[in-house]
Amino acid sequence: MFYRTSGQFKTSYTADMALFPVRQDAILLAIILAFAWVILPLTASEFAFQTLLIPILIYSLAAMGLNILTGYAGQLSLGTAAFMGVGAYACYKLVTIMPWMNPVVAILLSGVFSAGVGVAFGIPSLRIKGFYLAIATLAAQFFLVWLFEKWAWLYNYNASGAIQVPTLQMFGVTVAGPTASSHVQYYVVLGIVSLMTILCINLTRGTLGRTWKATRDMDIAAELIGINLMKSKLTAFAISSYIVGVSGALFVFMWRGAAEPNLFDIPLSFRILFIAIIGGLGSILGNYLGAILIVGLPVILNTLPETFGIPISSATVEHLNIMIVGALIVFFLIIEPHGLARLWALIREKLVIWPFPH
Amino acid sequence: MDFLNSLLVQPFADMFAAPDFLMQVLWEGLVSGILYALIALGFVLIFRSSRIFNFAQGIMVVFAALTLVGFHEMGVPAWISVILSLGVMFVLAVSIERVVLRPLVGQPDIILFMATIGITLFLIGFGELIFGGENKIMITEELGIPTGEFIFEPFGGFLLLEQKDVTAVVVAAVLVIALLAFLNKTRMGRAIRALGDDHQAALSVGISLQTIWVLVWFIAGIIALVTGIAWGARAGVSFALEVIAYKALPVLMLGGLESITGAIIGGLMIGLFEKLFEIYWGQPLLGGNTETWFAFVLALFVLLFRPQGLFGERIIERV
Amino acid sequence: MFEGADAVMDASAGYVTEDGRQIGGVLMEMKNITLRFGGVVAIKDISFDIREGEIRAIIGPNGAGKSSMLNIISGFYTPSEGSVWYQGAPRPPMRPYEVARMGVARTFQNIALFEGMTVLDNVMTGRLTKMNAGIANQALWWGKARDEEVANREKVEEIIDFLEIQAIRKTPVGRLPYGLKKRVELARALAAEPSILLLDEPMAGMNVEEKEDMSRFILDVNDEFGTTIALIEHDMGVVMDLSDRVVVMDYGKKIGDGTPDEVRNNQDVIDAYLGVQH
Amino acid sequence: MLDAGRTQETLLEVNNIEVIYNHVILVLKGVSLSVPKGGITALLGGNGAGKTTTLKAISNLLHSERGEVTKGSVIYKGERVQDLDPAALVKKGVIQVMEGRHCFEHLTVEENLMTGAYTRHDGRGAVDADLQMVYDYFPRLKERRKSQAGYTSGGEQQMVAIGRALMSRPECILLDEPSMGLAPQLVEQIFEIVKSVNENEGVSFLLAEQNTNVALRYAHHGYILESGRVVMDGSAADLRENPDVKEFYLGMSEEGRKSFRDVRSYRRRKRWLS
Amino acid sequence: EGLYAPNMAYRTGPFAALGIPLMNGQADYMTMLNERDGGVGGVPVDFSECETGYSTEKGVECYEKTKGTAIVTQPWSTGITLQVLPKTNVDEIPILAPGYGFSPMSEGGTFQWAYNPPASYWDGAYMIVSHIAGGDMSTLKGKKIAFLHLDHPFGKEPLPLLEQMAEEHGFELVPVPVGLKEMQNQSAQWLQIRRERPDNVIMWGWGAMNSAAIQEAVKTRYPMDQFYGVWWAGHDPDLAAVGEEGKGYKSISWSMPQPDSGLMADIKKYVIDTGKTQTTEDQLNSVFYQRGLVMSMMLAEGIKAAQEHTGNATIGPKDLRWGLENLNITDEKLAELGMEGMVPPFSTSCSNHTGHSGAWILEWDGAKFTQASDLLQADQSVIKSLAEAKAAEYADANAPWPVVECDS
Ligand SMILES: Nc1ncnc2c1ncn2[C@@H]1O[C@H](COP(=O)(O)OP(=O)(O)OP(=O)(O)O)[C@@H](O)[C@H]1O
Ligand SMILES: Nc1ncnc2c1ncn2[C@@H]1O[C@H](COP(=O)(O)OP(=O)(O)OP(=O)(O)O)[C@@H](O)[C@H]1O
Ligand SMILES: [Mg+2]
Ligand SMILES: [Mg+2]
Repeated sequence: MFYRTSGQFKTSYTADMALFPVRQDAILLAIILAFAWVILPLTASEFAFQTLLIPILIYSLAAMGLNILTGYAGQLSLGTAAFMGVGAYACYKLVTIMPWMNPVVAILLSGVFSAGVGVAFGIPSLRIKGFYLAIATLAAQFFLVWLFEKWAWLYNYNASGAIQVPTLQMFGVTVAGPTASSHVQYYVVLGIVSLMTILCINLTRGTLGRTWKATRDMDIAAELIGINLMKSKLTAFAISSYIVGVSGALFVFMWRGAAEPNLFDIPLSFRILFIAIIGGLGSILGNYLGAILIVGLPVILNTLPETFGIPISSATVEHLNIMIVGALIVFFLIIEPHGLARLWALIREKLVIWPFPH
Repeated sequence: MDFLNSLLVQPFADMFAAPDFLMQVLWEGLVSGILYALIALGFVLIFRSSRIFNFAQGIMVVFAALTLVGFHEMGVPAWISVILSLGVMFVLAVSIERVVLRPLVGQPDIILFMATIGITLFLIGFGELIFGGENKIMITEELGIPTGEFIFEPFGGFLLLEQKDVTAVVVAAVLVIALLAFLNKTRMGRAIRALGDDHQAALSVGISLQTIWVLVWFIAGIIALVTGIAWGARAGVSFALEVIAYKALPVLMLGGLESITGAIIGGLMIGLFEKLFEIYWGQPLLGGNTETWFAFVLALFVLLFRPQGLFGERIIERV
Repeated sequence: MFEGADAVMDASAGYVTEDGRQIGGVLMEMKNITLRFGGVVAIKDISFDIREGEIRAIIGPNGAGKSSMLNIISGFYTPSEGSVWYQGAPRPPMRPYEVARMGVARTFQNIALFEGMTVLDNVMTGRLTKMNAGIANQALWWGKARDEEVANREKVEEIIDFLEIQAIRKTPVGRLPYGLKKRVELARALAAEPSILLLDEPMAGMNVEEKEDMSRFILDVNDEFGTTIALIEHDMGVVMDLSDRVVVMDYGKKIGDGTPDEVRNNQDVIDAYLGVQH
Repeated sequence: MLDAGRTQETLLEVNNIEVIYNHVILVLKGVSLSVPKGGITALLGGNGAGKTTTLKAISNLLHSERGEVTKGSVIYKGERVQDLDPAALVKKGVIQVMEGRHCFEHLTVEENLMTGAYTRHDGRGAVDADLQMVYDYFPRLKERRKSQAGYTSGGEQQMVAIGRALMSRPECILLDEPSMGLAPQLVEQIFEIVKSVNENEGVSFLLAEQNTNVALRYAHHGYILESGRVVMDGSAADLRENPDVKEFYLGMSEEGRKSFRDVRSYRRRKRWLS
Repeated sequence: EGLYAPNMAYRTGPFAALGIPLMNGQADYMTMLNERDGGVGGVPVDFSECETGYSTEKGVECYEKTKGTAIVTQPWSTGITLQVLPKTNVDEIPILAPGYGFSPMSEGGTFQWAYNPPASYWDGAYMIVSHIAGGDMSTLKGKKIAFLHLDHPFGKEPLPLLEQMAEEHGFELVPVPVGLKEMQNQSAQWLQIRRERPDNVIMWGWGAMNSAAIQEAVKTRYPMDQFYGVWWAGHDPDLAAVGEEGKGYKSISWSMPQPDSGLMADIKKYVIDTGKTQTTEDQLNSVFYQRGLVMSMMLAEGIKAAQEHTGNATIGPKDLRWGLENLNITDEKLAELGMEGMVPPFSTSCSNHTGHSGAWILEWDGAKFTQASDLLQADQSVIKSLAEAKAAEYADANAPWPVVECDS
């Protein structure tokens, strides 16, 4: 009933192509935005910022980048974390070489570097397909992490081989470094992530999005109807890596504060892949849902034994956590292989015709 | 000039200068190659029968080895432990088929791939819960695996082959021949290959998915146990072993995802080349540790020329 | 709304069909095409032409090399020998997408729609060659990108109306029955406003009623937009009724070429393909 | 053309089955039919009528497509077979040849045929004899026995699929659109083979076809399916004379065969749909 | 509620093998105090664990979760230490990183909140080199020393010092990195060692890397008595796996198991026999378990000092900071605690957050580790100047970084 769409007619193609043709969706979004921009920052605790809000946003962004490549353009990548690393190291070099640079500009710029690296590693996708390509992306994963380790210039010859985020200011407010407040960092992240989301929505529903989806669904046919596969795949690699790179810069500069090379190793790649897949490949909304689940779940699981006063050692909790996360991944895949976003779409379809079953 | 020299001349000069050392390098490469190949075999078998890219193969190796050692620690004689571990691997195969594969029949490849990552996580948590995280020692001697060494002195140098490595090589060879015979000559083998091509059609001719999958995962479990023993004898058994399983991936890429022969030859090539590269180029020129990526890059280059790997099935692209 | 190829034609050529349509000069010509796959010779030294505005059928037994011929025309296969002449000049080797951009559109023997997209999006992909707004424009949904989107959407809606698939516009194609999928594929091909349309068994797996619908669409396209059509089909009724000229292939060789009547009475064709006289 | 000499014993009976896909899409809305022993029964109907679904409901292949039979029963030789798995049904003698051929691309032609004998346990000799029989029916396959099925032509693949089914020594073959995409001559040839297998080996056929013309020439009995319901049934000869069948399924008008060039006119609605 | 002193443990993941005995020792010491004395100064210590699996990310999560109520952060990994180091300045919470972390943390003026007693990695590296030299650094000239290390912040820690020493004393340093993924597959590294034929190998290893390295060394026939490990590479089970063949292997250690000490008697009485532990019997006298006891002792003594200083039994993180900065572990104190010989005496101050206790060389005799040297000391003049330089560099790179002048 709340979701009834009858009576909402479109009289032009422009109206039909609006972002939210259904009024209720727009209202729902407005509520969520109000929460994200106003209510949460007012109510959330420091712990919530650091372990839930900021990481969820950053992981969503990374997953969105991966989703462009894997969900929209159909090129399975297992090397996301390495491209995040490129973004993070690029940002580090930018702000240490040019300390006067506006940190947000530096973060947005650092994506350009990972886009470049992404294109270079995307070239094999023109020949290699499917799982072969997926494994090939691991070449990027392992090579880049090795490079972060070996190329001392990248971390300014620090003895420890790790990068440490310096204190950065923007318009007199500290946005990065140990003294930055979580509120400020949250708003910076939210701003960038919101912006990227809008751009991604537009890209994926337009010409480029259709090019990618065609490439994904059947690349031979796509080429035969006039799509330049090379351009399609490489733009996907570029844009995806750009977003992933920006998320990597945010990851280190707006959240972690420091990073060592193996932070960008394969477990991170897999975590982002989980988010994208559990959320739903080929969906923008799914990245958020997936991130909420994958980031939020362990945090909640960790607090459960305490809240219920179950005497259980933290190691056992961790073991159980890993097991539960593994089992839940399988569980969600079985429930809805197309992810949480599709689950939401189904619910929405039901709501539209509610109270009728068909 | 100097650089070119150290890139193109010096390594070969080094090889000639110390042929015994070169032989040792080749042997070490060969042995690790065989061990990568063993992990890859498990992948190949499952991929062939179901187009499932089984990421859990690596953790199955660890799990199998831990089970074996775990039983032995409980006082069970070594060979009985082996049998019990096989039993555990069978139960694992049945459960995976029941709980994971059956409900996911017919889903896209990537979904099944993800599911195997889910299985991986589950097994890591479960394994650590039961066996703890300590590094365990493989019961090599108890299993009657020779632990001595063969020492040769070629060109007046020194070459040492460990007997357990030699055993691993022999076992791997036997395993591959047996698998090849099984897949190509038997009814079940043919059914496994048929299933890999087309589930629906296989069902329609009366091949039972369930039986085959349990069988295949069980064989993969056996391979995992063998691999676990071989690796464990070299490096001990712990969850850190899991990362070695990544090495099976470039092997698969190079050899071709569905080829048993490919897995072996790919494994040997990767083992040899990465060791040679690391010793003669990586360490002197690049600061070492190139083994983390060299195999992948090598496989990538080969794939640029043969997108289905050296022995993979030709990708049939028609419209 | 569609213009045919506007290139200068061989003026001397051209003929008038039984039902009085004027057929133009040679639009595309296969010259001594041979195609090998490893040891298999799929096509052996075949030459024929396609004239502007005609409906040209290619028939032959299974495995004769018909689809391969279509694949050569659309650039998916490169002939081992021989060449394709387009508008009076040999076509240099090019990628399939470049061929498509030259005005060659096609449908596929085993439906090759983009299953994850809606009908509307599928048809819109047919117009991708006509859209060229920059990435920044698209990301902001602004200016040229937006205008283009609206303009092309209008074109696509015309085609959707024409093929009578309005009702399923927003349905993901994966859910459609076979017959409709074939129609959507045709819509996608038409959306490119091709000068030559290649149809690979457009009516396979259809019942008579649906074949009748499809025939109507093919004739209308040819009629109203003057689009040249090359067609592979196994239903002899359809082929004989629709086409102006027919090429017959068998085991990679050409065994007949002519009007439907000529072909129907050709003994080689009857032996190799038709079996009984149709 | 119902053969007078044939037994009228019922081999397979479908009673009022209903099939739902994905828990929501109702596709078969009560289909009943029976296949006599030793007969060729045709299941006709347009696209999406539910022919394939009916066959899969019988052979229990719906599960892997997220479909299920929610009502009715399938009886084979007097026994309910709905709850068997496909393999058990093959053992009992019912095998399906799927729409679109579905060969095992990477297996050779001969290996494809051998998979058909998967459920058999009557020894190498018998299987080899049947292989020989299949090669006798399809000499073309013998020539191509060593090539990968993925590289054979459409007609050859259809032959492989039928031959593979024969290898299981079935009593009843469910044949889904054998003519799709095949050259006319091959269509005839395949139907001839169906006919001789039926006559020589006594195998019963239930065949789903769009090519009504050919199907009714070879079948003994026919059912016409529209939108998940049987709308008409009868002996093949009767059906061929029925004016509606003539118009809608055979493409004939009163004056004989219509030309496809002349169909741009308004069409009569099917009487049973109004 | 008591004093909340959480420990970021790792009983899971690839390094669990090392973590478990250490964390058992730490936990048992606190349990013993709680049982025997009702805590420290009468206040029970809540020593709950937060599992990190040695993942930096989880570590940061633990830090964020506990920092509101905890009096100390025990990050238990060099990676986590580096990560939380800047945050502790803001959150004003002391880091206690016994025997690990960033060596320049000894500069208390720069790293006001970080403590790594009783010895830093640089101390360890220096002492190993001086043991190799037999006390006379000039004998090192022309020698070749391979430095087998984990390719990770932890493994790279001693490199600046070793490089400086190599230059100064004229020996050749060959760094041999082991990637995290190659830990269990070190044949390439050992082939390199075989090719280079170093006079000594110093190992900076962690977790599964150590046992693999020791096995490879045995296989390559590397003379065991020329093979040295950092204190984390002296784990009994790693050596037990090779038994006799490992004879002669040495590890530097700032702790020494003392099976017959008074402390062990109390531990047995209050913790083991009451079953309030995860420790297994065979762990009790291992190097790592007893080192865990020492670590917790340092924390407990820090708390005690703070309590005495403030006069309050319940203290906050700032008080504990004072306590850790004024540790004074003398021989008498150790005797009083029943820990004679378990750790060398040391004391901390503002300018010396490490204590530089010195260490012993332990040697594997085929069945167990035995003490093989007198107490060694690192030359603080060398280490201090390097630490000052690196600390300044760090403060510079992370400007604005609060730095104070130390009076003591
Ligand atoms: N990519 C390929 N690799 C190898 N052989 C091929 C390839 N494509 C086609 N062939 C072979 O070329 C021959 C001609 O095939 P083609 O698909 O053109 O036949 P067709 O005339 O379209 O048949 P049908 O009517 O069954 O569609 C066949 O023998 C086929 O096996
Ligand atoms: N797996 C599925 N999920 C959902 N709907 C399905 C599925 N398979 C078939 N359908 C729907 O069921 C209906 C009947 O399909 P079926 O394949 O049985 O038709 P058919 O008579 O065999 O048609 P055709 O001649 O095209 O093969 C169609 O509308 C189809 O869209
Ligand atoms: Mg064809
Ligand atoms: Mg069908």
